[in-house]
Amino acid sequence: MTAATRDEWMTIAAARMLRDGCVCFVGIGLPSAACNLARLTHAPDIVLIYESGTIGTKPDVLPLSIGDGELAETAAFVVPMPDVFAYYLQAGRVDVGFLGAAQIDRFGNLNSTVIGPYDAPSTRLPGAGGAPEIAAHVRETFVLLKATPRSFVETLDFRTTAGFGDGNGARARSAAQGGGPRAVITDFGILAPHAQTDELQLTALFEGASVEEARAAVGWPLAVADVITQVAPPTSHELTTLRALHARTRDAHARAVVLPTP
Amino acid sequence: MTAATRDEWMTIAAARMLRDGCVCFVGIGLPSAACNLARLTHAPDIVLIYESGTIGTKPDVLPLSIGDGELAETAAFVVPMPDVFAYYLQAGRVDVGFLGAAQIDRFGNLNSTVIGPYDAPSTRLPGAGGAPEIAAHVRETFVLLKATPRSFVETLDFRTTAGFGDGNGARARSAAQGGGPRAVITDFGILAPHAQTDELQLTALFEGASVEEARAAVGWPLAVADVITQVAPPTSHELTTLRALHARTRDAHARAVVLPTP
Amino acid sequence: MHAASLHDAIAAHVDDGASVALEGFTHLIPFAAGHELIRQGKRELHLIRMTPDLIYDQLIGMGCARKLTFSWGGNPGVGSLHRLRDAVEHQWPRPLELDEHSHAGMVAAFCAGAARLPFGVLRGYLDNDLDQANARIRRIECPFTGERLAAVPALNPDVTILHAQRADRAGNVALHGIVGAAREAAMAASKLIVTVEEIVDALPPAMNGIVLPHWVVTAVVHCPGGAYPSYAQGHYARDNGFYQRWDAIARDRDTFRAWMQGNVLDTADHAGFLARLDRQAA
Amino acid sequence: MHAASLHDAIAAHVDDGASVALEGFTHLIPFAAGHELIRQGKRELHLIRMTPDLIYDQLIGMGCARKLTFSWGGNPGVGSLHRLRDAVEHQWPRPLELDEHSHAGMVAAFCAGAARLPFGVLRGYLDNDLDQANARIRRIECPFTGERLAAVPALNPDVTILHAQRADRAGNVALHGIVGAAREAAMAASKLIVTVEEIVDALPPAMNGIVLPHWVVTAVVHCPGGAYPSYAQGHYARDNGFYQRWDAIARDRDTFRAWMQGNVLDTADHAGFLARLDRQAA
Repeated sequence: MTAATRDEWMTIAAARMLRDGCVCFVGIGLPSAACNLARLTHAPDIVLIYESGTIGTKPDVLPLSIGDGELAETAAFVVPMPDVFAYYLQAGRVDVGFLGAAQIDRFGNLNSTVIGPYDAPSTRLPGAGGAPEIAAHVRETFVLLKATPRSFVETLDFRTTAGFGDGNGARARSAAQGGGPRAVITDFGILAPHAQTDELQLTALFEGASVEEARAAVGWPLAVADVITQVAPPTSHELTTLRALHARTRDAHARAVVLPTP
Repeated sequence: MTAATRDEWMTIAAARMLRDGCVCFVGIGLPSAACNLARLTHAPDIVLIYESGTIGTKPDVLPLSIGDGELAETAAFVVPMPDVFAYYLQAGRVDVGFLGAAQIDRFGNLNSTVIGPYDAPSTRLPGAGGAPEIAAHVRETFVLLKATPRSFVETLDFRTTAGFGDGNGARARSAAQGGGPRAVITDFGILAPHAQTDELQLTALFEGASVEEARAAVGWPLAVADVITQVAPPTSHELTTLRALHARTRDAHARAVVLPTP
Repeated sequence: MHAASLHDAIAAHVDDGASVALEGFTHLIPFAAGHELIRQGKRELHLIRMTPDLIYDQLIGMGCARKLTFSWGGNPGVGSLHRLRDAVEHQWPRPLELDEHSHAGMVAAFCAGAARLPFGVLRGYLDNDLDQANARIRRIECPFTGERLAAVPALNPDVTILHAQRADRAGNVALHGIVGAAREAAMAASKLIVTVEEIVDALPPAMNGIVLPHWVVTAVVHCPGGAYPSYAQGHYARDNGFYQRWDAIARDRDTFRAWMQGNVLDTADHAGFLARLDRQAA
Repeated sequence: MHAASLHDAIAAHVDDGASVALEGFTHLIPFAAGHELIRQGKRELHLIRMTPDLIYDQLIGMGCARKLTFSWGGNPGVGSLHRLRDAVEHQWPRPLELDEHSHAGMVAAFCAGAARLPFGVLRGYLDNDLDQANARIRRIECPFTGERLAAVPALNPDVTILHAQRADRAGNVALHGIVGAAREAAMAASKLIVTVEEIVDALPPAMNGIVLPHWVVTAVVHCPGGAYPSYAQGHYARDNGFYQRWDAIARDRDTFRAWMQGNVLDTADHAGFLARLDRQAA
């Protein structure tokens, strides 16, 4: 078996953070891979909710979109989107959420709206989607995001989604009911908030990554925890399961769709 | 065929007021009989909604309750009650509503809450149910209520449901979107609001009823329209259809239910 | 697995003084659970239900309730709830505090509760006396149009109890037919107990069906016939005759007490209750 | 009977300048109707959709829109909507006003619209910049607890356009699978046009299914394949490959214009569009 890629390290590290039976709001891309990997390995009773309204989904292949038919077909049931956001998410019935973004700051706040000024952006990003309220309401969030000085920034161009706000307990004093980011999983390892200041600090490294690499990739002076752990390497079971999932997904997405020509 | 009873006159007069295709919020008792009689005679495409959430119901027998299984089985579909009240009724998607009450006043306001003071009533009535918002939102309401000086009163003990409020255009100036009571069908005939004052006045009599009987039954000095029409007698088709409906209903309700003993 | 006996579920999850919503609009009324509350002698309950129906007439008449949140308190198609009336008119067997709404207001309050919002908004309570009878019907101004609308406080029962057709072994519960505000009452509650006609390996496929997910369900109780004399669509019909007979039973305090003693207090459980009624009918 | 041709339905019911919501979350996106808006050269539209998706990328790129209400504007799982970006970043082919929300906010706005309330309430827009970018995200105080919550103005489109699996001959429309906020967008609209895969004598039985009643439906159009390259659960799958290929087509203004000319403007209707893509694939 070839060595794990950094994407695979990220996905597997994220999957491991999910306890069996937890109720998880899933996003597309790495989060979807991580959640389904957890389901196919140590967490068979995890409940996956995609914001399209599919509850308890068990897809055989990863969806391209958040609302592929596969998600509905393998769901325990499908609810309208107002139910997802009001009766599940806002009601505090979801444990875990995964978020991505274009930019993150040291307090785990996220930007997925614009680069540059809002009214005249140099890059218009997709926007908020479910993120602001996922971040507000779930018990804990995980952020999956590759690190460069352009993505891990001193100051966000726009705050789409609050993490720990301005830090030092600001979130705990806010109206947000959820606990905020528990970890940021990036391509060199894992950052986690400091218990007092809420500032993200380096707590774990993937094999082959170093503190220096981490510092170079992060656009603010990166704090480092007293003890840095080494993330245990992907097991062959994890890697085989993940690669098989991706292979099934590639096959499925490569299959030509028959046009619904009348 | 025996002569029509006053109940039958009332039911048939109410049924005739429903145009084919109209969307109608149905209550239990005489309204349910009237709406289904309309459906079985001149208005086959009337849409009956019971507040339990059954939409487009075509019951073969009249329900005892507002939520009998018969209503769900013969419905086009069944929606949760929040949908009924928000997306149908409040959204102005219902044309007609039927109301009953214990008391009515000259402006068509209704009491179904208490006789006597609210905090120490001599008679506790069932309460509002759907009536206040049905009366507020449907295009027009019909009130079905037998007249006595105790039910057609000078002053309500409690206003549960607004008709024309204090009259003289008060309703038109209020936030209620619907048109208010179009007619009160009672056991001597029909009252309808005066175009300017909104006061209910006698506009039509059933066969055998007189202005004197009406005046004696109404607890306020009853205004009488310039022209009083005679309601056309029930046709034999109407009467046969209504009696058959009631007979089917009696048979169905008399059938002993098998207890669901394990 | 959440499966429990009805006795144990009620004993474990319903405390004296709790706010309890037994929901189900005409259909799927959890009678068995209501009787078990009576058998266990629960007291000082704050009962919540759009239509109190016979089950709350019984609970109120047996002195279990201190307060009632409701929107229509009659015997559907028959007449009065005599025990409710006796409590309000004569404080028998004890005074009953009323928190009275219209259906639309109470539905809005359940929806707000399910969404964990503190209040619900409606175009309602227009030009009538209901907001004078209930100080918790208030007004709120639209921040865009300035229009004034009615606001009601969210309903979040300590315990909601439902009856449903089916649960699977994981505790997912599926309802079909008339659902009223049952789903909202369930999602609004701190604890949710559901009695079901059947526990099955897999729920019938219904992609867009009405399902209460297992992690919202505190306890599932297998209780066939648990809605009788209300009904379970697809299982058994409403006993309209019983609803009509109840009028005479409940009209008189002594007749009522005797009926409750013989049929509810003296039976061990719902199977016993049904068996006893069956013998009386034979 | 409301049945019409797509051409006639769009011509009759969508005016230049109208606010138009083509809803359907990933599933049941009314592509055929969107293309017909483009063929008819509609202008100054206020487009409303939670996820603009490729269909609004096309409408925006063809200059049909003056304003966009949305909550997530990407190509799902692929990347950017290049025509949307070009409009916002470079005002090409014309400036585009944004009315931007989160999903939760937009869902609340549709629900308020469907209920004909002037505003929706949510616990949202907490501690972020969205309410600085959009002055129509405001706060409201709970009249019971004093808590401050977010408020959004109701969305009530002039026209909502949906695609669904089936309509019956009376015009009742049934959807199944992922429905997003389609039902709320439908009930919130002044006019509702629905393209469907099939028109049937009787809808499949589904007591608690998702049905839009005939008197809310302005026009039903029989349009098989009308959601392609989105999908219709039970009829055909999403063409994920097309979504991936769109990235290259839309990245460049000329490539985009050529594709739209050849496949949309030069085809008479949706059947022609599908036949043309089919020939290209062969």
